Amino acid sequence: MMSNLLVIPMVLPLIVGIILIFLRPFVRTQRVISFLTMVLTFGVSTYLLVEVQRNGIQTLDFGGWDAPYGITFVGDSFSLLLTATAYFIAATVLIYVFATIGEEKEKMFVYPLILLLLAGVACSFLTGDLFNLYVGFEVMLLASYALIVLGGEKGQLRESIKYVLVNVFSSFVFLIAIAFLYGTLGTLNFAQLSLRVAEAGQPALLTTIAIVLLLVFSLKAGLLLYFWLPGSYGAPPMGIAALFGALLTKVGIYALFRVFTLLFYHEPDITHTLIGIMAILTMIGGSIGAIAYNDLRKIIAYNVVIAVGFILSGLAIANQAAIEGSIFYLVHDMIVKALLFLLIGATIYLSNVGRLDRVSGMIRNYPLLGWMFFITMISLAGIPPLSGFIGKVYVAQGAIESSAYVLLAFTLISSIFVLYSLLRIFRAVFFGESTISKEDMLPMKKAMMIPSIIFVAASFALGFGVEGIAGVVSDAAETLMNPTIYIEAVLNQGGA
Amino acid sequence: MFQVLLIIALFLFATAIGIAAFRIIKGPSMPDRVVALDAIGVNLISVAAVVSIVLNTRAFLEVILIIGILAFISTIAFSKFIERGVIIERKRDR
Amino acid sequence: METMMSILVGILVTVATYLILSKSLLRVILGTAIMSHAVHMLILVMGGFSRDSSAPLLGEDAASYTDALPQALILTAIVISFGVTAFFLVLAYRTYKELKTDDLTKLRGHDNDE
Amino acid sequence: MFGQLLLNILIAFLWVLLQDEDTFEFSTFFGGFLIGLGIIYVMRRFFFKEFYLKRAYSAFKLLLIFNRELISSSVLIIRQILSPKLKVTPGIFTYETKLKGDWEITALSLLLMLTPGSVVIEISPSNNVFYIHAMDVPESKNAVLRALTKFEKAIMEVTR
Amino acid sequence: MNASATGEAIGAILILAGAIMAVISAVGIIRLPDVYTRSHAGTKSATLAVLLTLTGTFFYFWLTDQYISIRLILGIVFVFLTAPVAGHLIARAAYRSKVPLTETSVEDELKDVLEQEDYHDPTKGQEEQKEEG
Amino acid sequence: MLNLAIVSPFIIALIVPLLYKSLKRVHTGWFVLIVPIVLFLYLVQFIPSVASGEVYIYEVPWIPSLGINFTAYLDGLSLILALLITGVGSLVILYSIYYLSKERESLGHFYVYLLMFMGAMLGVVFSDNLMVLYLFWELTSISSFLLIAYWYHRRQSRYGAQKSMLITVTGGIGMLAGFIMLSTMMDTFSIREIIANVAGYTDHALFIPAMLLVLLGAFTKSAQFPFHIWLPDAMEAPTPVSAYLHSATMVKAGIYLVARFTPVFGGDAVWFWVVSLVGMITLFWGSFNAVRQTDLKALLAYSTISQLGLIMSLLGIGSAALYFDASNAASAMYSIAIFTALFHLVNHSTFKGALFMVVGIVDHETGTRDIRKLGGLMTIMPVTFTLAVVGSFAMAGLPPFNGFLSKEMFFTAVLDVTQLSFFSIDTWGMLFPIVAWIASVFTFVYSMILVFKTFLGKHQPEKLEKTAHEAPIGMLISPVILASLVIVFFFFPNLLGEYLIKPGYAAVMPTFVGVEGYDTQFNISAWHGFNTELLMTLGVVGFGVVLYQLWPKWEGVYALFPRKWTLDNLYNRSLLTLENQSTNFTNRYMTGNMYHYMVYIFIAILVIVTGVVAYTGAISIDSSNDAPISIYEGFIAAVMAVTALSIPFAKSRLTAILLNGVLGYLLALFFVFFRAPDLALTQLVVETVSAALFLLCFYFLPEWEKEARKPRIKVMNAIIAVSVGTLVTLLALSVQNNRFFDSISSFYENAYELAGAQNIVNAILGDFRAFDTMLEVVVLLIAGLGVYVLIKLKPKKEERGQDVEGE
Amino acid sequence: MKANDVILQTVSKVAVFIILTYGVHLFLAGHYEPGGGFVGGLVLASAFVLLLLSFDIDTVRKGMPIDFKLLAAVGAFLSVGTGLAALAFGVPFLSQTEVSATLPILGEIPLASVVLFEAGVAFAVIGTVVTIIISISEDV
Ligand code: NA
Ligand code: NA
Repeated sequence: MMSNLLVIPMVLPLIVGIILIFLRPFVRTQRVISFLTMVLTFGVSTYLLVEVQRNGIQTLDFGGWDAPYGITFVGDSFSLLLTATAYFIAATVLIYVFATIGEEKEKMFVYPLILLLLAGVACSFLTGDLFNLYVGFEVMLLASYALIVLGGEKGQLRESIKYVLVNVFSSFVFLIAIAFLYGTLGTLNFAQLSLRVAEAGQPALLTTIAIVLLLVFSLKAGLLLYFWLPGSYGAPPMGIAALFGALLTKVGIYALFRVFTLLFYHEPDITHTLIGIMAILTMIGGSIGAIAYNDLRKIIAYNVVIAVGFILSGLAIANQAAIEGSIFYLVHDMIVKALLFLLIGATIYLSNVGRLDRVSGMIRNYPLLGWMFFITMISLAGIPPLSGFIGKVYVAQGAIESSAYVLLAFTLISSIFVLYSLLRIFRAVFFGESTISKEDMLPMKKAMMIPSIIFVAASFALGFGVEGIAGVVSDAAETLMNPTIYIEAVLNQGGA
Repeated sequence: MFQVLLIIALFLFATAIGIAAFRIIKGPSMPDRVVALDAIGVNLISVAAVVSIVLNTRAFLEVILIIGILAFISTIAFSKFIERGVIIERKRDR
Repeated sequence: METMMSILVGILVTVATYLILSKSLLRVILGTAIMSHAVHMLILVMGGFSRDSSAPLLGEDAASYTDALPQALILTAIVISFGVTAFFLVLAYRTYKELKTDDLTKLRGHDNDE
Repeated sequence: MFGQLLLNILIAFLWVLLQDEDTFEFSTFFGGFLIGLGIIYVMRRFFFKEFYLKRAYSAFKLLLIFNRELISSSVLIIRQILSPKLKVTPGIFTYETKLKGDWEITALSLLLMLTPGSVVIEISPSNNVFYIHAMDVPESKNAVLRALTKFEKAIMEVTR
Repeated sequence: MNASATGEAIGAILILAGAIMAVISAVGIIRLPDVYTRSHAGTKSATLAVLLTLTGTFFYFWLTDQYISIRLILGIVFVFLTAPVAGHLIARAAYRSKVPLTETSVEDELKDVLEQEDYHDPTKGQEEQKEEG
Repeated sequence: MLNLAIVSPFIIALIVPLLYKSLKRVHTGWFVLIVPIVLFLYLVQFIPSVASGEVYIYEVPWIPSLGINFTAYLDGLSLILALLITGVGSLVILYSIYYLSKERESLGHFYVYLLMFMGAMLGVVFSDNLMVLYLFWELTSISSFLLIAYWYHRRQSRYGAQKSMLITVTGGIGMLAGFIMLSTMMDTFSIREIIANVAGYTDHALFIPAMLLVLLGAFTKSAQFPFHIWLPDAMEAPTPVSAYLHSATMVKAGIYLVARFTPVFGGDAVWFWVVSLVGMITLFWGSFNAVRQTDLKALLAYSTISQLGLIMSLLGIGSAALYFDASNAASAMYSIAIFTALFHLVNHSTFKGALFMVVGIVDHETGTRDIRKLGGLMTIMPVTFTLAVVGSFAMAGLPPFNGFLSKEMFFTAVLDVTQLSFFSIDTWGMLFPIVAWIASVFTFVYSMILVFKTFLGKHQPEKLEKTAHEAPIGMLISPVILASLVIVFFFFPNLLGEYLIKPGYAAVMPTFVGVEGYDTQFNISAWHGFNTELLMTLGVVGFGVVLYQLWPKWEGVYALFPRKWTLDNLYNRSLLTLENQSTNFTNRYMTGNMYHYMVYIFIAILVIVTGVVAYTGAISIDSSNDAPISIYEGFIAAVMAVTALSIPFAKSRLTAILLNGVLGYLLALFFVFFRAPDLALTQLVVETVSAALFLLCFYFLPEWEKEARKPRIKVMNAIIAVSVGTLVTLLALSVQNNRFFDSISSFYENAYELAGAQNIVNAILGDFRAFDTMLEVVVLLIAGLGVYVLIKLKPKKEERGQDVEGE
Repeated sequence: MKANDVILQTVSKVAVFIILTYGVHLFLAGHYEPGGGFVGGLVLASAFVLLLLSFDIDTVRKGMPIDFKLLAAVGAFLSVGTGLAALAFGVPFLSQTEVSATLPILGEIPLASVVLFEAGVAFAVIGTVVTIIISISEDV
């Protein structure tokens, strides 16, 4: 199925982002347009996702040049599910941004940059071409560079430097890997790469190149090489950080899933074992980090790290159940991480303190905020009926099926650390003697809470309504587990 | 014969570039380096012309003017950098 | 030729890596610039080298053309590297103006405050 | 405004030449003219002075003079560089010109600088005093001054 | 001798001449004692060299391929126009950044003028300039 | 419908805050009270049919495609617990109406939590689906957390809440893992189906791990040693909560779970030993520690721990019966322990519920629960005293209270154990009666302490915050009802046994149902003649009285356990150590220093890639097919190498930029050699513009200094750098030797026919892969915007108004 | 003494013409010869840079009141827009057309959408490069 609709999730925010540059002085117009764009794009992505369920994988050859010669967009359940989730999050987070970012930054292209960031994210999800993936990454990264320093505070500059350097470096390594792959396989199209890797039998050299790619995406995803992450996610304004927390590492995770299910699945003893080891170390590092600090931003940043390890455990196990679990968890984590960032953002804004040892009893002043944080905590710990549960169950089941008991243990233990790290916040910040008197209380902006409410609702909906996306997720996992489905859809279209 | 002469010429240009590169490394003053850089740029123009003949293509003739333009701009930039620190002024005070 | 080029790429990568490991932001950025040279060269080398092929310009009626795809990729990569380098440079500049240092070891942040 | 038109036509011709077409196509010329129009439009505020072309002959003469000076001074320089024992006595001296206006001053400077052995280091803000660095003052100062006056005269023939 | 051979001959001669000039000026860059004298060699002898080469190339393409390359002509013009300016700017930059003249220099009429006035201070510039003019 | 019964408390919970806000004058508890009463009455009607062996199943689809459905399952076992939950729930809510002031307490929250708990607990006991069971299981932990932290401004409340949450949720997660193992083994989430199919899986490798993990959940929830430490701290909750959650219901969830899974795991030696031993240890440890408590609630907490251990051990002992063939009628006698367990479960809920309420009344009326301050309340609070006597004596196992009956049966069970001759019981079996007896002695002692130290002795009004007087009648209703039950059950135990306990037993030991004569022994009676059990009881009383009298003499025994080594301390210290060590550890590597991060990244790359290369032997080099190197190419390459290598040694920043520029220009030259004119052009221009940018920015940056680093670090950096470079070279060479496929790019040579372009590169950029180019433009645009924003948008404090609005 | 930039400025004015013309040529020639939007754009940008170097920002602004940020956006808009135009014709995104229209006076000119696409590239390059350079330079 060829449909130009497939490019909309990427090109609509792109063109609107560009147009908004011209509308710089009109802040309100920018808000309305950017929000509508996100909503519309979410709608289109969702429609495409439904379409995939009905008619199979959607592809679009740009310029009409057949794969592998041109660049092809491939929308399967996995990529479109993530795309739709990303836009859902973006639309919602935008409301928070409206309320908090301040007009000064609004006039400094924050909306165009966010839209372009999303375009890059969508491109990374949808592209079926390795080099185009690099380009999509770069669009996303540059937008993120610009957003992370937005405001130019000292701390932001300091952390941005690290963020930019690591990403610049990893992009170089990505290019090196692309060069090697092109040298050995002579093509860039995922489907054809998959065919050729299979035909060559993934010899040692290709496995080595695969490992290079693994490292590249690990840098982006924060798998083991997450050193850059905690500082960076603490730097930008919270609304932006929420987008980062929800989206950026996920793109790296997506790439890992794509590459290690579609291309390099012939030597799992090497590649997937390595992913497993890295996932475990990531969970350990993240768990330890999450309870190491009193700084709220850091705690949640390390929580991002834990989730990365968790999700990648599913890839390391690589059976249907585990992959399904990872996908469930991925969607959940995107939403609830955004929620967590927003709540912490509101907390920091309202308490004017970013540390859990300097404020307490906030639930008395802001009960809604407090309870939503509580629910978030429960959700992230993977407790039913909230959204984190089903993914956890499936990853665990996959681990058991593959006798990956070490991974099983670490995934489960990590969720205890998640719980504890957030419980520390809840206990110290929301419970306890109220440190903010009624008079000194900053009024809660409604718009600050609306997105969180939406996310909480989403977490419930996703938990209760698992059945609603179960089909999509299992289709996504099935496509990942069976590369031929993807290859057929990309290379054999149009009756060829 | 003709090819040989061209290769010799190329070699001579390369030598000139090498010598100029030596001056860049040695200095001692910054303007010295810029002078040498400018000389390299100018010699590169020659190289591009000769290479076009050697490779028997017009494709690289485009390079000539480009190098000319770039050498000029960069020399100005370096000079201003050395002279005033600022290479592009907001408003020239005169 | 291919071997020589690969070694050259390795040398550039070595220098770039060494610079990236510096304390001074200036050196680090320069390191990334050199790294971009190395990477672009590597892509070119991976495209293969042939003395008999001509530049990928169809007007020149040659028997064979060099692989144009890596060239296109490099062009894109060059442009992107340019954008990134520009941004990185300005970031370094702003950082220095704001924090009065370009020493990465002094740009630690408050990781150790607890 | 005449100068601009001239320039425009010049650009159009340049354009035709750049296209490397076998025959002169009016359409190409017209395209070039349009492009020139665009460029000149963009640049329009940089036209402070008008541009004259009617003294082509004087210009040609100027070119000849220049070529002669160029060769003679080149020989001088090469001799100096290649002489086994380097013996240079450079220095900076001034020259006050009668020329006026940016174009005249520029033209003179360019010609002077193109002849080896002399570089204009500074021009006074009043646009009339040249500070010239010469390679070998005792030997070439007079040659430079002579060339200067020649150039000056030839330029004035072209511009006035 | 056909046109092609003529083209090759003229081209070769001019190009070789240019190449030799290039080496000579490079030698000048090494041998000459200070930046000012080096800039004579660097910017002008080299300019001459490139003009020779380009002209040679121009003739080669003209006579062997019947190809009149406007790019080459433009290139020649451009180099002609800009090389001296470059030399001027470098020398001025050197002088203003206080790179000393070689000891064998015999006179410096610029020194006093520059030293009288503090050209580094933009606030003072205006008035003093008026006085001078 | 049962599912609705589970959900109804949640639904009501949603409107409680509204009721609380809108009807301030009526105590919210009155509305809430309706829920458990209605549910209780609804459940009571099931008693006859369930007693006759009926079970009820209601299924509401939730995630049918994953086999997770909201299946409510009512049998004898769940009915016992459900009646406790709703029955005790009703009484506790009634009690709370008088206990919690509607003026001072935020009742809205309180009843929401309580209802949430009630629903969750019903969910636990009714769920057939493992995942749904887990859902409700964790919900009980969460509501417990909230209830313990009800007075969250108190430090101790928060501490207790967190502790209970951490321990029970951790156990829950373990249990989840066990559940998933079970479901993975048997491909179902339904407990019924698992029970039906388990026979074929007892040898499965996951059987024992699953069992242990399920037990982990049960033990943490039921406060079994060594996880019991949360329960005493949970006493920070308001007393109605303690009575309800932490004695009558929630802690019984673990018991329920063990009972529920007895048909699955029972009959296995591991199950027998783990459950019964943990139960016995808990029984002893709880009773032993209860004695020395000075806080009445803490005493009750340890007592609860101890009693839970008792029930747990009974379940373990009873499970041994499953070792036998079901048709073996004799084996049924060992399963009496199961029956006893369920019986005591009910009994414990009655007397412990009453005791908690008594303690609550004492606390409420005197302002303290400290035994050392209390005394002589008998005359002031006669009703309460009576209730205390009933509860304590039942707890101590004295007639005529129900505790006596179940305690006697317990002794029977432990004595029976000694006769078994499998699972190595013959060697260790004697431990059971001994430990049971010792624990009973302590139980007797603390029961006496509870009554006598509080109500007898000297009244010390000066130590009390309030003037003590009898509790209001409303507060007394609930404990009175419970105390009455304590007595009623003593006199009519078979009413309970026949209609509730036996159906419960049937649910736990389904294989024994219908076996001839299995139910004859379940006739509970107070008098069996002078048997061993009675002698043991007499011994308990005798020794108990002595110990009680001599308490000050042997108090020092507790000092033998150093404070530092208590489990509580272990918990506290390990959390503290965990946090501190985490901070230390994380700080040690997350230095914030970019250099370190880059070193980690490089080393990770080197180690991992080299490791894989070494493992797979990926490097294979063959340069024989190389194109020859021409002189100028070699020359340029050499110049390039030298230039590159001299950059780190450059003395000034300008030199470095220049050298980098030279490198770029030489690269352009290579592009020429490689027949890439477009690249050469682009490279030239980009290099120059980049150099200009470097210059623009570098002017403001500090002068390039010599890297002031220790030589050691420099050498290390150099080693890393050389290794990375070498790795890239080796891989590049290997790739050149292993071109598995031809490039697809010959397709593009048809650029003229396909795209009307003669410049193939440009055709690729502008047409075949125009999408890349389009995005590349976007990248540039973002870079431009980014730079603009970076420069124009500055932190406010500096007030650079004019800069913000640039053009 | 103030530096007198008369030579630089006068020569630059002429040079800028050559560069601009050459830049446009490079950009249009890309279809057949080396060149294209990016290089063309960079060369055009370098003309502006030359002006900035020779004069100063204020003078250049007065001479050319262009907001280069917006120029970059226009460029990106053109590039993406030509891609989107394909949607209107029901062909895949970014399908380039190759109509060469024969118009009166102008004769046959390539109306290939590629040209528009490349123009977008060029504008974006000019806009970005000049924005960056001006932004930095102004921040002194
Ligand atoms: Na994330
Ligand atoms: Na391009």
